Amino acid sequence: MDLELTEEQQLLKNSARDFFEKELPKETVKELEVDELGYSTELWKKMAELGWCGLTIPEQYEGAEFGMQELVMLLDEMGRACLPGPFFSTIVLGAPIIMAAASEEQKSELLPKVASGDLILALALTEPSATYDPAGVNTSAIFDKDSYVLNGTKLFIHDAHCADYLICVAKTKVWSKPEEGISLFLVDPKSPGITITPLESIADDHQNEVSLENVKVPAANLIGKEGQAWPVMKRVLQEAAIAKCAEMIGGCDWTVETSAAYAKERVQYGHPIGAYGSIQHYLADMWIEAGMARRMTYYAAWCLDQGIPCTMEVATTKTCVNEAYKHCTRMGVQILGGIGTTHDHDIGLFYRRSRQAALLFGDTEDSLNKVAEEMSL
Amino acid sequence: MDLELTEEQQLLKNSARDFFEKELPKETVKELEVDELGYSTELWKKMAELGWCGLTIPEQYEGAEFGMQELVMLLDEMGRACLPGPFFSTIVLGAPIIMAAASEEQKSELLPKVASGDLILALALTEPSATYDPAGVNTSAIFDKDSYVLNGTKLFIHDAHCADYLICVAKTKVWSKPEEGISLFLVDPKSPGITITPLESIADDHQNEVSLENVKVPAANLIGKEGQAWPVMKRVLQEAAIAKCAEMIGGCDWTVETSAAYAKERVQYGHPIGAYGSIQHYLADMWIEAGMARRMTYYAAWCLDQGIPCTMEVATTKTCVNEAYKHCTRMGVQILGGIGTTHDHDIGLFYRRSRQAALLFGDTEDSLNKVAEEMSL
Amino acid sequence: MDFNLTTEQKALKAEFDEFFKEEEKRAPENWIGGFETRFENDENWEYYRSCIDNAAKKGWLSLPWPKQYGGRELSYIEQALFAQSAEYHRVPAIDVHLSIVSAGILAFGSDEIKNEWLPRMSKGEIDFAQCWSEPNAGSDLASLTTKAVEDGDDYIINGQKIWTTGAHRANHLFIVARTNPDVKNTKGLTYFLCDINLPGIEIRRLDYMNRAHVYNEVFFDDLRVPKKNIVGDVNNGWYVTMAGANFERSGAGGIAAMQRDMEDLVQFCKEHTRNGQALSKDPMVRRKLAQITVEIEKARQWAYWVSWQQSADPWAFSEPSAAKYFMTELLVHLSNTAVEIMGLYGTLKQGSKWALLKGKFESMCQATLGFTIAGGSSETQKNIIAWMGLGLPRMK
Amino acid sequence: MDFNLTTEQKALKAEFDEFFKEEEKRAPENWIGGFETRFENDENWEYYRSCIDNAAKKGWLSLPWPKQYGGRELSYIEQALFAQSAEYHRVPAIDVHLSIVSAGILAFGSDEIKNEWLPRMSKGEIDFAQCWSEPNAGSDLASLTTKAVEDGDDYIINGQKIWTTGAHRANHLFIVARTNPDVKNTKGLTYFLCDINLPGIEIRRLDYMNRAHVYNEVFFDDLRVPKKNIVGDVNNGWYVTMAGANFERSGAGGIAAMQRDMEDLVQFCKEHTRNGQALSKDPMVRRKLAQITVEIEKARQWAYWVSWQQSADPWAFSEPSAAKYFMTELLVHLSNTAVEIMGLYGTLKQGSKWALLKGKFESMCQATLGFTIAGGSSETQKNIIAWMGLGLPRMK
Repeated sequence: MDLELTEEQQLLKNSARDFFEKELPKETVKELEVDELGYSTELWKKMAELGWCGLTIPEQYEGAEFGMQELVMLLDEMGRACLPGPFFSTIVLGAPIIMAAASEEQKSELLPKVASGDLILALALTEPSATYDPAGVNTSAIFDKDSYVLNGTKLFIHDAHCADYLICVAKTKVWSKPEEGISLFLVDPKSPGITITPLESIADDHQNEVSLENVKVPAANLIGKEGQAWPVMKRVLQEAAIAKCAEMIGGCDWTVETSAAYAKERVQYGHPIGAYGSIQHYLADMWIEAGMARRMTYYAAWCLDQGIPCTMEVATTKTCVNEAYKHCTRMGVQILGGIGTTHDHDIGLFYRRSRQAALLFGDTEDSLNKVAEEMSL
Repeated sequence: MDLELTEEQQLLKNSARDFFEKELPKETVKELEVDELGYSTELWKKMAELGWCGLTIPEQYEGAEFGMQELVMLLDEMGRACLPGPFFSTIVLGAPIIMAAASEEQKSELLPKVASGDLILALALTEPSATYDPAGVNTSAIFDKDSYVLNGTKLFIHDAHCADYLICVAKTKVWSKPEEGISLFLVDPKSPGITITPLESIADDHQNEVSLENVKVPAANLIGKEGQAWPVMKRVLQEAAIAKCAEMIGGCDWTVETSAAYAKERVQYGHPIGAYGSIQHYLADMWIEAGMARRMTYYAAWCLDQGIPCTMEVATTKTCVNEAYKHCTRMGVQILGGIGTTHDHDIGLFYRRSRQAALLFGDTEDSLNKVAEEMSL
Repeated sequence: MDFNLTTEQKALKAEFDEFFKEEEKRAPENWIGGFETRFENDENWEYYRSCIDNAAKKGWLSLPWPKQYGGRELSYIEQALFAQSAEYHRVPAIDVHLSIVSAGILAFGSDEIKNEWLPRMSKGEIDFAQCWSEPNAGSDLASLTTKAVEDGDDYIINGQKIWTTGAHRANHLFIVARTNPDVKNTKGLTYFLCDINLPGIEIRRLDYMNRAHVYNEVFFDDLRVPKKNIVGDVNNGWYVTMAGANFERSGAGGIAAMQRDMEDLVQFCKEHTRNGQALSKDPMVRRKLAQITVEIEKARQWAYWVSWQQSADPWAFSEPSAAKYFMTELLVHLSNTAVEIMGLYGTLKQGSKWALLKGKFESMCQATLGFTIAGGSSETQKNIIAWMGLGLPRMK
Repeated sequence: MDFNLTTEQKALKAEFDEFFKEEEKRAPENWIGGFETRFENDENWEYYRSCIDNAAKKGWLSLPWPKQYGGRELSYIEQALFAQSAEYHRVPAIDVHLSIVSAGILAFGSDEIKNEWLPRMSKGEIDFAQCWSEPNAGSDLASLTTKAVEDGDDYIINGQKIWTTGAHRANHLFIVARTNPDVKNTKGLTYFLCDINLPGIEIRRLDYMNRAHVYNEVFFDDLRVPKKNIVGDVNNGWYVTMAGANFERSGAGGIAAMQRDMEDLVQFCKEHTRNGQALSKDPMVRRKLAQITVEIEKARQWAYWVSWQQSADPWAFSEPSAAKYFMTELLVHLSNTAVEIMGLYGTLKQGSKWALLKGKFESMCQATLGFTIAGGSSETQKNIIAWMGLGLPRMK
């Protein structure tokens, strides 16, 4: 047993902290929130140069072949930095699908480009049904000669507006059980019949509606075997949940530190407000929640790396981290008082992201439901 | 609109407060908890002399013909005093059933005795099914010549051990919808075939198991018409819920006052603990909860008196009061610290009663479920 | 006890309801109600102004005031009924600032100031913005340092205020400033009314978390205010301020607004399906809606109690504090729960066709954060209850 | 990071599990586990004594101690594994008092005192009871006033202690008393070990809320304790006390006990029906069980982290405080939730045939109240985190 980070993990975390502190002031984050593209291509290049785009990609495709734990270290700092842009879409969602399901040819073509930062992916899974279940996928893909014709509406699609490829989840068999009829397609977002409309959310995280109207996708762009995509998606969604948790614990730590620092400085009634019992107890609770959220995330990431089946661990972790992040940011604003409610202060970035992140890849009720299922309840 | 107590109500409340402060020290309550009979017959007589046993009984049966609101005033103080004994069973549960459903002959025989304190009733409704639903009643009553034969097990029956009559709820039609086959019987607890076994609970409130084995009950002891008892029970259960709330708000107030008084006196680290923000905020929350619980109870009692249909009001009130009482007593113990966990201190009486009372006549989940039903959810 | 309204109250309530039902129909397309939204854009502000004008014509801005100043001499119960009706219909006909200033004037103002200001206020002519808090005087308001120095018939004011909601739309300010620099606490403060167009006032936009322009900072540079604009006595401004916090504080209006929001949310849950089932049939959604309904009902009963009490004793403290604390925390809870129930749709902003219920809860789950801070934070309200209601000692 | 146990740890854990599985079978019929129940009656106490003797024979009472005193020089991880196994099986083979005293002796005791006491303690011969708190010194322990005055080779002790759990069963006391009456804080305290049969000790029963005899008051009337029984230096007893609070504090054992309780509760819910449906299929029951499972898992991961940290730094404060606070509050929550899920059955006391799960949760929802107070209340733990973990200032 060794519960400390490895030297490599610690180094990665530290260098990411330094990088973002230097390269990504929160002012820039706020500007990018209302920017059409939504991220800095210059920063993206620098991140790619540091090898981060290829962090988890196998060496044979020019990546560093690290695991979930290392990815967690990086995402932790990205969460703290409120990094905008398609890192999560490309590296956490897109690349693992390619790695797990794509043909050798597709891998060789795509993965090195991802690793070098030259290819941006977006996952087009969710739809107006607003669930992560296979039954929620109503977009259809009908084979016709040498291509598939896709029809449907994809909703809440992060980074579709800037992706080189959409990985589109569609039903190829409508008569089967939902989880048996799902296929994946590599779709050029410039294909005729595709309309991408931005959706503004509380997190200013550049979601989109992707409308597919008779979109022709070459048969060669099928990823994996027809109808067999769901097991891959299931695994990627588990990784995505923990990856999202990693961003969230970064946000928790920032929030606790920032609120505590403010409570030490801000004087009212002749004392720093952090000397008052009620504020101390708020912060103690936040510190505990943030700490536990971190330990849970580390453990789940380790389970994923070990290949241990961990539906339960992922679900307990997402529950815990959702609630911790929401609570820490809400109480953080309360401690900061008026200033915490302004656009000028940075805590709003975290508060707003917490509301969104808690819904992604398993909200609390869905996650608790999974826990109950795992308990055979 | 007039949200103050009437003079009469205030007088009743004050005199009850004075009476119990003088007549029922908490030491006595604790002794009676482990007493086989469980209450003081002497005190009972005094209460009867004050007219309390007949408070809600019509004047024609020698009662004072007051309503729910006045009953609430009295129960409030009984809750504060932790009064043990069959007042609730007799006056809140038993008498209203007689008043609503019994024949003139039965009323004339029973009600004056209740009013004078000479007759004790117990309601035998609940069973091993542990619900207040008609579907939970499995005790059967089969008509045979000039009597009914009762078989079944009644569980959690308060005061059955000291009652002159049990009002026994039984199924007379087994083929009908549950709520259409329920009848009420006046049963002499000394009848052959009845076994009464005490059940000890956290509240030391003298519950019993009442086992009915081929118990013959004369047909004349049927209360109301065969199979038509459920509407009466439903109404009485609503009144019982609010009557229980009345006891509980009395307990809440005692708890808040006692905890606050202790917090003013108890010095640690050079200050009364009530000067620390965390304790102040605990107490402020308790004060709010207790206050709201009181307002809700008053309003629901008024609705009952007005004959306004108030399923929603009763359910919201029981939810609110359950949670308020549980929370106030739990935090009260926490504020009192070690001394609050001892048998010597009186708060244990309230803490233990709160756990029990929150389950009676609608626990929080059942009550919320009723609220949802009333919202057509 | 009698929870029935009087015949007169019922009639008045019916009049309110009818009126506001019509007023609601005139609301701008994106109008979602609430106190702050009126300041966010011109369309909303125009709607607000027209609602205030119409309510003023009815004489409803001054229900509890003495008749001689345009009031109707009604109790806080009627005031609460008015607020309930307006807020249920999301009609911005309640001006918090007007209530604050008028309460201060009525309690401490001279006849002269009453005669000058109250009739105009009752006609809806004056939009006040509040200049109380300062960057270093928030919860501890009495430590404020903006100075007012006597100069002939005027006072000259210098300093900075913050959280001045709506200053960019208002035509007047009310200012608390220190006139006695020798004391640093509640003594030595004075309460001024002032035209916003006087020289020496600079207003700087301070965006809310969601980028809405609601707050402002206000800077005073040799602002000259005539002495006749002082409410109450010089150095007695703290008590005017406290009286000003002492208008109808039951929260009845806010609760009615919540009831309306809940109706929308419940309707949404009945109409919207997830996994082939109406959301309202999801046991957890069902339970959350029921629980919030219970909480709203608690707040509602409490509000009646507070209004009733305040009618008898306008200086009751703990009960209104409890109402403010409970209602604002409930608003935070309601808006966050609504977002969660709505799932991925919950966080979408108004504007897209996919944003449901006009994106109201997305907006509210940010806007409500200010409610548990402004006007006495939740912590301050609990302190008041602990000190005043429970008599607990105060740590110095 | 590596969350796997080492091969040695796995083997040891297997040994613990096998042993305690057998020990559990010998439990008295009404045994429900927990720390306090052992003191309640003779049957329980005999079971406890036999379990302690058996564990002592294995050398398991002193796993982390130096070998020369009967220890195995293992880390807090192994200690946590031991506690987990014992508590999961509800076997009372953990003596909290032994841990407290031994930690103090190991940190501050002279070689003489180590040699005299530790070997006997490792053999399970000594049952200590704690004489720390006094009626006026609870959270503020350092204000205690029991006096110890030097007299030749002895100290003479006078005063009163309270909350002395198990004094009616113990054979020794450990006492913190004031040896320097001129200072009133942490300085001037001394730590004594003492045979309970010495003259001048009076033990008075102090019943718990549920009438169980667990607590005692202890009165000292010219109690004469030899100087050689002092742990650490005279007037340095506070640090010995602090060290004594510093044994394995991850809560791993308590969490294992909760896991077992949850297993029972889940099983109950699967077997017990209400309205014709298994309780475990009731959506709210299901959700509550899942939520508690999440909380237990949080506590479990945290416990490993605390054990790991304490192995490296036995003076870490905030993390163990968090563990203690979180676990004890969770115990209160678990036992109350269990009572509510069980409905009318939930409050029945052990004894009746209708009382389910041995009335365990009825008992626990009283017993757990003491857990969030004793050994540093929840409030004290949060203060420690605020001061030590977050560096917040302390109000004087």
